[in-house]
Amino acid sequence: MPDEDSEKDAGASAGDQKEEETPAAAEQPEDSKVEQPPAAEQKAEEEEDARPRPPAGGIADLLAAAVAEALPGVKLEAYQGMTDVIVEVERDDILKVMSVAKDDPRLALNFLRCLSGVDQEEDGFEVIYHLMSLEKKHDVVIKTNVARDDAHVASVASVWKAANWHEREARDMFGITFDDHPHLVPLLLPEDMTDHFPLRKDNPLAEIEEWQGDELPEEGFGGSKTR
Amino acid sequence: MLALTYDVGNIWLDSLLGVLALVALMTVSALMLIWLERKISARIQMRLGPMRVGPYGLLQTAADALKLIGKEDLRPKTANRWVFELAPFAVFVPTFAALVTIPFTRDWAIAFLDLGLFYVVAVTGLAFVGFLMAGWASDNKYALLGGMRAAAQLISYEVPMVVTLVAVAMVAGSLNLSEIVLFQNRIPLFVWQPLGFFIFIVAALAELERQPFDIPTAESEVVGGPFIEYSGIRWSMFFLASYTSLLIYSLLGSIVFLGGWEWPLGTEAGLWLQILLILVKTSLFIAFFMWVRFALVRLRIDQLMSYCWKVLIPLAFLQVFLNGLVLVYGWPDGFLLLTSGAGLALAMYIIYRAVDTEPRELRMVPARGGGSSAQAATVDATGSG
Amino acid sequence: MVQEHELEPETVDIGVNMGPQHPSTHGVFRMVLTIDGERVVDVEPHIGYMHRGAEKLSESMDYRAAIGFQDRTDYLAQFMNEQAYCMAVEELLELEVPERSEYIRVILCELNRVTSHLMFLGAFGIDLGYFGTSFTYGFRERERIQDIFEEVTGDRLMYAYFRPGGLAWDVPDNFVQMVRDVLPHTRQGLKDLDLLMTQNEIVAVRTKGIGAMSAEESINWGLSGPLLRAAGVDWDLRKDKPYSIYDRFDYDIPLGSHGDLFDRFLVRLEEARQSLCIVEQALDQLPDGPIMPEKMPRRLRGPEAEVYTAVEGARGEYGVYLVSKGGDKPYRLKMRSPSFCNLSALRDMTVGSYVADAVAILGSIDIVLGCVDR
Amino acid sequence: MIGIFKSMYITFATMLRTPVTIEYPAKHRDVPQRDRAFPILLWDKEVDEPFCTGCHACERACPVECMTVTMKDNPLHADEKSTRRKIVDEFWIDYGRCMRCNICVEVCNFEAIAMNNTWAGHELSKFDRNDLVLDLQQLLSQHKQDKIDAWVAE
Repeated sequence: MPDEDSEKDAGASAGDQKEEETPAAAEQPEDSKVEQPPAAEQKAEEEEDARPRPPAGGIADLLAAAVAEALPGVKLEAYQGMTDVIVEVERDDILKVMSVAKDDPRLALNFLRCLSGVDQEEDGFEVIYHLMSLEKKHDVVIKTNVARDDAHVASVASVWKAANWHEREARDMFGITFDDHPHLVPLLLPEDMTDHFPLRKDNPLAEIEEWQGDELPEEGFGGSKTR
Repeated sequence: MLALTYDVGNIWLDSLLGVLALVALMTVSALMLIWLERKISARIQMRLGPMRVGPYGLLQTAADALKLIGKEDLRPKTANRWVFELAPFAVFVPTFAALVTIPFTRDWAIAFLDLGLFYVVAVTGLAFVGFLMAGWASDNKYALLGGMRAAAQLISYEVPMVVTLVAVAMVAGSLNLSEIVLFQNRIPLFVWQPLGFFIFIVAALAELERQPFDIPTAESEVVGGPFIEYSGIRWSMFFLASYTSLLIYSLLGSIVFLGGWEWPLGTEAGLWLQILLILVKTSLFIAFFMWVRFALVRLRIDQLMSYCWKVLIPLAFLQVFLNGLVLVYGWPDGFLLLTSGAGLALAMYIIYRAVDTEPRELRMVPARGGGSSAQAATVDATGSG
Repeated sequence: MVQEHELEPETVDIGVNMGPQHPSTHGVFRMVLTIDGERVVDVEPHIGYMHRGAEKLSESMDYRAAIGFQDRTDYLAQFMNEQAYCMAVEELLELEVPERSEYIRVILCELNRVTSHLMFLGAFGIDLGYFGTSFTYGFRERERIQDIFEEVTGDRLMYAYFRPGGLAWDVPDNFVQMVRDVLPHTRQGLKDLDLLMTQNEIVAVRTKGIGAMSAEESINWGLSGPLLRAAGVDWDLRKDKPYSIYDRFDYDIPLGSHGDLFDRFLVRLEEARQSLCIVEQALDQLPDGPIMPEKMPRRLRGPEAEVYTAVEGARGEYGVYLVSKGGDKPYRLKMRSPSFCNLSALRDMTVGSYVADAVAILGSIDIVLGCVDR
Repeated sequence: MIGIFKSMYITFATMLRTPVTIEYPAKHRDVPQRDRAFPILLWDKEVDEPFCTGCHACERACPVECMTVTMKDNPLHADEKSTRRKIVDEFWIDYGRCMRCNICVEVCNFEAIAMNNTWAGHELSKFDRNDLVLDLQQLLSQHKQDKIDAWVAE
């Protein structure tokens, strides 16, 4: 997401951004008040179309406030995505932020919908947590970026047990190591397949022809020709 | 007392002929029973069942039997060879042996034993050894589990079965199956002993390892249990034994509780009527057993055991006790009917109480749409839903 | 005198490999049970036998072509998967779905929920020990509904009918009547299953209090769908985060109280009934009109963005996380499959119960291995 | 016990209903017109040539890459019998790989491809999976011989 938005930023002039900010602020006057961390306001203005969307910053501000209270010094970067509010968190803070997100009564993000890895090629990997609160009925996307050569991130399986298998899957597919995971062994891949990560972008799809098709062995498939 | 209709003269020859007749009967009846079971299950499930081989698929099981005989006789490499290969016989022989003393009509049985009832119970009770052998020797964990379950279940349910049959024998005053039948020429015993009848049916279901007691062979848990590693002819021997014991228990039930070939036609009924009677009664039992198989789910092993030891055995002893009271004090049979009926009601009540039958109410959270066009339609839609 | 501990028999826990070829693992799923007699001491689920890399494959083909893979994840609730995926693409491309398409989608999705639940009810009976009876009762009605699906989409299982923006083609003229004709049959089938199982004492002893999971645990484990609702959590995406046109219908969401197998059974039975209600309402309101938006681009090109859309599938929240970097292919497609998340809680539900219960608990999760492994 | 009796009752009641199954290979239920078996090519009877021009649209759109198409100049066009300048030369579809998603039909600009909607398209068991790779003549044969009433959406 940051890349996508930054590209648009480059295209848009600073004046455009200012203009866009005003209607958002007009819609929610209280948002601008609560916006304490400087990181949060940076990208909150980036709604570029008129489609109805969740109020920019609503949940992000709550999260920022809660994090600012519980964990001073932790930086968050929040902006409005296409369907969700996206909050970027430093890799080392992820476990702390997650604990706050779950335990803080204002947030009560008690449901981990989805945990996925994304290979951003030269920008390393992203680990994306889709959180939701069943009580408050709000949701937020938390992202963290891990470097390609140091693909480590703290496991959140102690916060949500649901993360257990999701993390194992992300480990299978991207080779991201989740530290302190209770049982980080391959889940979907064979038990010994710990050096090959299929969903990485540098792992291209095999041409189907190569493994099936014209080069089928004449014998061995029990075909009528062999009988 | 040896009474055979075909009196060749030589006792050995007679017996041989009788046994051969039995083998033929057993095989044919097993084939027919399998066909019947498939048909009944098909109808219960609104299917057609076997339709291809022969009219209405009558020869389907014969074709299956041929296929099974032709199949390779597989034995796992790590199985204990002798035990593995003998186990089908250990199941098959006792079952077959029990058939010897069952009187099909007044004059027709291989051997009219004075201890007929005792003999049948004793011999069929041996079958569990075969299951245990099969389960242990297959060197398969499912088979082991199944064998253990079979042993536990068969031994446990042998007890209420025997005790109810003892209650019957007390009243009839004999262990000879023919005399038990003669005793019932006016009123069959299930009228006087509904509780005993109920226990007999339940115990027979358990002994037959049919639903709801098919725990040893449970398809969805231990995948056939002791038979899992068997194939071809050995497997079909287990199958044959299982259907033969279905026949035996049905015959036993109709003889002991339904008055065999006597009731309601009395002692003077002709041979064909006798055959018809016993056939009808046995068929009733068989149909019931098959029906139950497709109507009920399986119990769990611990529930099965506690049901046996905590419910069935005390009630079986209650039946014996009631019979004893009637015999000792000479009370009228009506008393027996009443008390035994009360015992049956008690059994039902225990089942009712033991199970959490309280209906669960679901909490319904309404999700009401606000669409204006929806209003008209929703009223009757939710009403009919 | 013999010491007491000498009388204790020496017991060994044995490990039993249940699956991948086992009749009650609902596909190619393996669980290694460590059992002490009949008690389950430990469970280690092994999945991945059916991993076909749908996510990776989808990255290499355009948005329309990947629909086929959505059918093959949860192959018992295919329309919901297509719905989630198409919604994701629609969000990304900002396509407006025409009314008629939305209604048809809802009708098909809800019928699909019924078929899926019928399948569950039947298969659950088999896990408990029915010799096929409950299965055929469920299948009997499921087939009728699938006949409709076949009439509409052309296929009985892999529909590939929804398209980003609408539907592949319009439903046949007699669609409404066809569905209306089937509804009484489905009700009858549900009633049969109800009669067959709900009050049966043996079903009661086998299911009540078994595999129970509390509401907090369920949420923590990320369970969704009927499992979550059986635990008493009032959460249904159709109601709480309305997507498509679900805010136009009146229906009830059944909630259990104990979270055990019996509640899961009841909740699904009732959910199927409620789905039929939604279908009836949707049929009444079904408008005429186009099925695809006016300005439908021939080639779908997404902006550089990411979307997460979720639908209330038959097994729970089926989410699609779609990252686009521009171009006509997804950059990353992650499917949040309900079976996967629900199955992860298997160990917590199973440990301490009997072997027979382990089978029933697995059945109650109602997994689809295509959905677990993707 | 009531529940058990209810189970017994409902099984007995269903026993009296008529079966719902049919003897499949002996009897076939009708397949709907939009039934999708495997893709086949259509034959333009007016010009007596395939509709397909070999434009590769379906080949490129196919998610599972089960199609191989080549194109050639249309000899009939030179004779001015046909409006098609190019025509399909060779066409293979690997039915073993096809996932019947209907996308080839949708992307086709010439309505030259359709899904087989007869039972013949479903009952395709072969001993050799190479037999499932159909060439142009096999793909055209069904429509050429009027064995099929093809349904092309839109």
